[in-house]
Amino acid sequence: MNDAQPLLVMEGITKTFPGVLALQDASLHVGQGEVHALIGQNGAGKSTLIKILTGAYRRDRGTVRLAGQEVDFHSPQAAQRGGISTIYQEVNLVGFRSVAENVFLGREPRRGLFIDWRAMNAEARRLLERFGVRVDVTRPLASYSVAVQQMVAIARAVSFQSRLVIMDEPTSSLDDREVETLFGVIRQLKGDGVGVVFVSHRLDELYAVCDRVTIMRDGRTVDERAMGDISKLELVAKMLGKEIGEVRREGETAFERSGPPGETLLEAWHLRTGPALKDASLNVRAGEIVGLAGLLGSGRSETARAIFGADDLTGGELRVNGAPARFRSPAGAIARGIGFCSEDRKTEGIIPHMTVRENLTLALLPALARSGVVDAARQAEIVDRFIAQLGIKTAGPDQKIRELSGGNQQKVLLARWLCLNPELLILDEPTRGIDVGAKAEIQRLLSELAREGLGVLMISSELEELAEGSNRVVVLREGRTVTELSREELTQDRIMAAMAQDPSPLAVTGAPEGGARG
Amino acid sequence: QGLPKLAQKKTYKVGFAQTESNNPWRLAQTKSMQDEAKKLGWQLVYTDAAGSAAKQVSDVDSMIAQRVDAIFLAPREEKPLAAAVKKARAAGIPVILLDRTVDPKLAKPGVDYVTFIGSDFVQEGQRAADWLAKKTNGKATIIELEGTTGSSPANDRKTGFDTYIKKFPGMKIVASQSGDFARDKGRQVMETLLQAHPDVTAVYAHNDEMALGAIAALEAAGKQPGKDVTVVSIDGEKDALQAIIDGKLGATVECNPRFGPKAYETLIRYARGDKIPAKIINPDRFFDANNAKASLSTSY
Amino acid sequence: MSLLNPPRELARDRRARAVSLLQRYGVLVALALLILFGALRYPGFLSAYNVFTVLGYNSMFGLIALGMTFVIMTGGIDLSVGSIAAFASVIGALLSPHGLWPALLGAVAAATLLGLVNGLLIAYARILPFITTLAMLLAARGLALLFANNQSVSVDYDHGFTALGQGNVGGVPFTAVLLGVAYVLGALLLRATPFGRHVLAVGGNEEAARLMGLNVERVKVLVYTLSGALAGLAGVILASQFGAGQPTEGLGWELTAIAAVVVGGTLLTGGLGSVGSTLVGVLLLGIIFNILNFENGRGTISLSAYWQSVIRGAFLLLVVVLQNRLTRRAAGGGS
Amino acid sequence: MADSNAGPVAPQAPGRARQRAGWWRGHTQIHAALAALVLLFLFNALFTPHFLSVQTLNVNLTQVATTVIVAVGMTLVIATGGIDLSVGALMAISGALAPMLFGHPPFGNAALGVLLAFTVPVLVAGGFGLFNGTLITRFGLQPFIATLILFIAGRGIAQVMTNGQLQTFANAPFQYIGLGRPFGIPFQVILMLAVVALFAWIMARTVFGRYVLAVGGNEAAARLAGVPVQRVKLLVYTISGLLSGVAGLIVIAINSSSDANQVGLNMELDAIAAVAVGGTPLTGGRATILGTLLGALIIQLIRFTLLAKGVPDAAALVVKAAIILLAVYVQRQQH
Ligand SMILES: Nc1ncnc2c1ncn2[C@@H]1O[C@H](COP(=O)(O)OP(=O)(O)OP(=O)(O)O)[C@@H](O)[C@H]1O
Ligand SMILES: Nc1ncnc2c1ncn2[C@@H]1O[C@H](COP(=O)(O)OP(=O)(O)OP(=O)(O)O)[C@@H](O)[C@H]1O
Ligand SMILES: O[C@@H]1[C@@H](O)[C@H](O)OC[C@H]1O
Ligand SMILES: [Mg+2]
Ligand SMILES: [Mg+2]
Repeated sequence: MNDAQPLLVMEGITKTFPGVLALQDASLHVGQGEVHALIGQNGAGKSTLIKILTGAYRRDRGTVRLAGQEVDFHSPQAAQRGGISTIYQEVNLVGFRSVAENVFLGREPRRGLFIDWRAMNAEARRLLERFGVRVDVTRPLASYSVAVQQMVAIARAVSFQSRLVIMDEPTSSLDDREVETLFGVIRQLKGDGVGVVFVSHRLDELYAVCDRVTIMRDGRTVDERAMGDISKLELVAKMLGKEIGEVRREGETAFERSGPPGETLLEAWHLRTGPALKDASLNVRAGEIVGLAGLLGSGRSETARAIFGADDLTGGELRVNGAPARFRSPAGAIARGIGFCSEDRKTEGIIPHMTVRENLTLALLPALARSGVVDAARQAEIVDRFIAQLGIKTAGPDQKIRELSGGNQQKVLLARWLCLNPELLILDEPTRGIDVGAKAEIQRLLSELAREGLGVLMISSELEELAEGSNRVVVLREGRTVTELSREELTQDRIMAAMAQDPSPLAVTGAPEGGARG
Repeated sequence: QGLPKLAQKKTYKVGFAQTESNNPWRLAQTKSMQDEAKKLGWQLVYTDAAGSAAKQVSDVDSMIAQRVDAIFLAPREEKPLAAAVKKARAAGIPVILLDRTVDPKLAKPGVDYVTFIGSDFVQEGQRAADWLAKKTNGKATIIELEGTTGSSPANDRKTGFDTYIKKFPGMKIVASQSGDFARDKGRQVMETLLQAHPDVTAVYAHNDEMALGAIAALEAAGKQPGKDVTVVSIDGEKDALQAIIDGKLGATVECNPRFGPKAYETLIRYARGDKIPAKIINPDRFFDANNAKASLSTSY
Repeated sequence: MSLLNPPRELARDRRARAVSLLQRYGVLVALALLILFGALRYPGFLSAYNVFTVLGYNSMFGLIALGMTFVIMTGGIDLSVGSIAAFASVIGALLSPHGLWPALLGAVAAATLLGLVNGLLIAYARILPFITTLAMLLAARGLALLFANNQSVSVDYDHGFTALGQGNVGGVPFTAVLLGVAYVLGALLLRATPFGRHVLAVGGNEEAARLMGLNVERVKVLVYTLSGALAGLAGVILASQFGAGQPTEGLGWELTAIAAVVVGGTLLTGGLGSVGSTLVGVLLLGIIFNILNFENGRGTISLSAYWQSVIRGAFLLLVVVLQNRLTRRAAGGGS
Repeated sequence: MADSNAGPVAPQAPGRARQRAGWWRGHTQIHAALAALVLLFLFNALFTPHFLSVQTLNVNLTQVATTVIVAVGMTLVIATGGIDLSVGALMAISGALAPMLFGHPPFGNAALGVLLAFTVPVLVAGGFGLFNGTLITRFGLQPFIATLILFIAGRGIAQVMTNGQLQTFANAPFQYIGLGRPFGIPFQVILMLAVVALFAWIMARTVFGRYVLAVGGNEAAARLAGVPVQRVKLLVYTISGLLSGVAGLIVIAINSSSDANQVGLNMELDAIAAVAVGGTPLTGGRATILGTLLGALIIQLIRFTLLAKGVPDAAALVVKAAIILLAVYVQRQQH
């Protein structure tokens, strides 16, 4: 690297939250034009370190130098003005506002006192083209998929012409091709001498774009290396704090194929809920893991939601254990032994102000209660067991779930369903944003449960996970099941092929200029 | 230019702009206006300002827009309603004020409006004070329960009473708080003031409702209204007279809400061209133990 | 390379556009129908006199509702507007001997100050808007009574103060003109200036707005200050129109304003809304009073104040339920 | 299955211990409220003559009882992220109904009349609460507006029923609810404490209590976790209605008269203020019944102090506002 003058130097950063020592003397060095990987288990402190850099949190101790000068940003604005732009872990945009507004919020192009809508929309359109995103920039952002939203966030961050761009798990909701586009952009940035901090739990991605890596564990920086000088195996070992020997061979997922499946738990025929889901059919048998594949927006989530009774069916039929079923609400599905873990942890998963205990047992409550009164002892016992079993990193069952790291929140939500002993578990992106260690645990857990007879329907954007973990994979395209791949045909390429076949691109007709809804 | 003329007809379309309908007094006033109109076979445009002077002005506006022959106005406030009076006159519609008047600096009887019919709130306060002074031989520790803060009956009844008792060194007001002309509020305020001033010997309430509330409070505190504490108030509603009969309320100054007959009669005389006095003060009675029983049937 | 945009986008699009039109103009249609009803049923209803006096009276609510619209679009609420208006009317009356402008500016400034206090407490002391402005509702009322020493304060008629509330240009009362101007500016502010967009962004997703580098606190302080200022203006009109500063006036105005804003289709949760339809909402709710008065004038029935409030409640129910049907279909699906 | 792959089963004691620890951590806000209350109490003990007397205690407790009972329902509503502006109006309705029942008992059976007077009005109020809930769940109205409708129309309904007339009465068995003094303790105070205890327990121990918080904390997530969101909402508004009904009975019992114009006037504000001062954030997802009790007591003591000290109405308003803000500010730290 051309470290004539390191771009960013963070030293001795310490941060405590009530009851949690999030960062302890952590450090981070990034050179100009360097793409720097930041990795660590869930809860290692990555996001916290980033939020301290961008002024979203105040640090307790430590120094931050940007291009030589000591800086101390009091707010995200300050950091932005200081030349740091950030893509936060949770997509953080304003859904009601138009795509263009979301790109330019806070620095709208003006003519005199007034916003220059024409310029703003044109500029936004141009910017997004760079990412192969062709959308009506005057439409509310919320009407686009998580993927589009993520790309908008990235475009916004990049468009600041900053010296340092921070990406906290930008790829967790992108598919491979989108990831490739992103990498293209990152390389451009690199070329322009911009520094990039890149957080991801997908190791291959790190090797693909990063020059150096900083490894964190339990709030400490445990190592910093050139990406080339460290093997995946060593990397994982370091972030888990284990001996290399203990770490399983790289590249392999933790699934262990289960035995012959049992009788059919679920049959779905020609499900339709609206434009997003037109005709999906699939079935899941006891003891098997069925993968659900498709591009973003292909309707996987809608399929899951339809089965679970979260969206109303406008067509098609469901059979549970052979008997026809129609769920007007999730409660109905739960009563029939079905569980569902949404892809959107923040808005559809956690109850932020409730404790880990209450979040974990929320769905179990009726079973935990005697005539409406909760059996606290049993509750505590179950909670303790699952915290131990899934290795949830928390100060205790009474910690508010919003204070947990992204990955640990995800584990609590998994536990919410596992503690029900469901017959069928529907998981939408279950390992999204989960570190390799935890991911392996979860995958192992799933196959174990499957072997004990649990049926699993698993949505995942990670083809490897699907290929390795599923007994069968059902493929969706534009709201329709297009094919089903059996055990034998299961390879990443074939899934990809089935998913992507002639993806008909369509540009959305441009809307009236300045068409922002007031 | 003087008052708008009013043609002589056998029936009129008149407006009655009421201030509020949240106490027995107002209800009695409205009822009297409506009943009398029915009796005469007149058409009455009734509006209720729900306690807002501003709305009352716009109510009058809507009467003007409907071209009523005349407007009876029970103004909520002296000053804001002068505006309404002027608008009506400009539109050539005669106005008669009921119960409360408007600021004489802004609108004059005989010029801007025909006349004011009602009671003299200041005088009511004085009459209450006078009775209390006599009853207690000029020695009393008094709690005053004020009407709705800022309303003219509250202000005037306070002035009338307070200035009058200044003549008596032995009479002092130890606490004066608003009970909003309401029984419940009056009770609560009284309960509290009783704790701070257990030595109170007299209560002056700006209307009967609060007086009745105060009586409840006194009894709850183990005092005997009428014996340990003398209560005097204003309005003369039925419940109050009953309380006098029961020996709990000392006296109440009548503030007669039955405006109907006098109001319409005045309008007829005005149309006929008779000379109308600037002020028509109701001959308000005074109720105490001597006449309460006899007057019960005729009170509202 | 295509990033989704599945066909559904287009489908959603057309429906959304259609519905959002219906939604924008649904209230307008309702208003038109109500006016038509009145015009056909009551002589004098459309008379210049009635139209202008109704506008004049409702200009106060209009101004307050305008400020409330901005507050609500940030996801907040301002319960103090009624008291602040009363307070401003008192200050205006007290200053009226110095002429219209000194009184106007003085009173509005005083009200703006109270609005500023609201804003600072909400943005920096982080006390919830509901509580902050609930406290200000009490405090401003108290101040009004203190300054007025418990009585309404007569205004000075000789130095032009009453021109604002009682004057007119070619029959059209100043107050009505003022209202129109205020709403045009308001609409511009919301649609065409960064501030307006930031207001909506803060209401749409406060955390995101902050992380995206908006000065959320500043935006909040500004909207409550604006709301205070407009309430102040309404107060001055109150004093100037009715010739008195009235410390006890303005009870429940905040609810009227909030109802108008919601009837106009602005989300109480913030982030979405329009200024124009608030004005429609104000007139819709205002004209109901007028109609009830006229109904009583027909002599067939005489609705007591009690029946009137029942009817107003039922009417509000009707409008918001319809409004809500539309709004919800418009927002339909969009996550 | 989950049992078969059971990890180390934690002994139960620590579980409970942690729960208690959690309770304390979870309820820091009531410590603040408690402190504020103690301060007010000491102040009065020192500077208000005759303050330390059973009499004074009784007066304050009896006066605060209705506010507390209503505020408990309000706390549940607010915990689901809602608000109920209709409580005062519902008190008026229940208050208007009762005398009609014991006034003209069916079959001239007085006992039956009283029995009905205790039940029917409360159920009717609960029914209106259910109506609020339905507007919110079925029609998707925002709680503020949904309950604003009955805030406007509800009192009108009560006034229409009574034609606005005061109903005065003397009926010992019925008035026991307001005047009874078992063991010298005012009955409504016992009722108040019972209600507080019951709902504090419900919130702390029952599934319903957790559901209420879950709905207020993240409705979408709660629904996906199988929480019957709609039913929970319907229930809290119904409860709020029922408790308002009870409060209405108490008020008229104390006054031996029912005045539809006055019963429950401004109760919504008192109740909401009590909830907020008690440390329940109006944003939903969190709640403390005990805090609400303390909050109501604080406000009551403020009112008492100001009156006893003869602070004029106007100034009192300002002081009250300041103290409410202060109390809320002290607690907002722990969010
Ligand atoms: N606001 C907060 N309050 C209390 N504790 C917090 C808060 N935010 C983070 N923490 C704690 O700090 C630690 C680091 O969290 P952080 O989000 O930085 O982890 P991370 O490395 O980003 O994990 P992930 O890969 O899952 O995103 C975790 O133990 C988390 O529980
Ligand atoms: N056009 C759209 N309008 C509204 N929401 C959309 C749209 N497209 C996608 N979404 C949302 O974005 C997410 C991705 O779309 P969808 O779920 O239909 O496809 P998917 O295959 O499930 O993708 P994902 O991997 O995100 O689950 C979902 O939450 C979906 O509700
Ligand atoms: O007591 C009466 C009061 O309630 C009414 O508002 O004005 C006249 C008074 O006599
Ligand atoms: Mg993170
Ligand atoms: Mg999905």
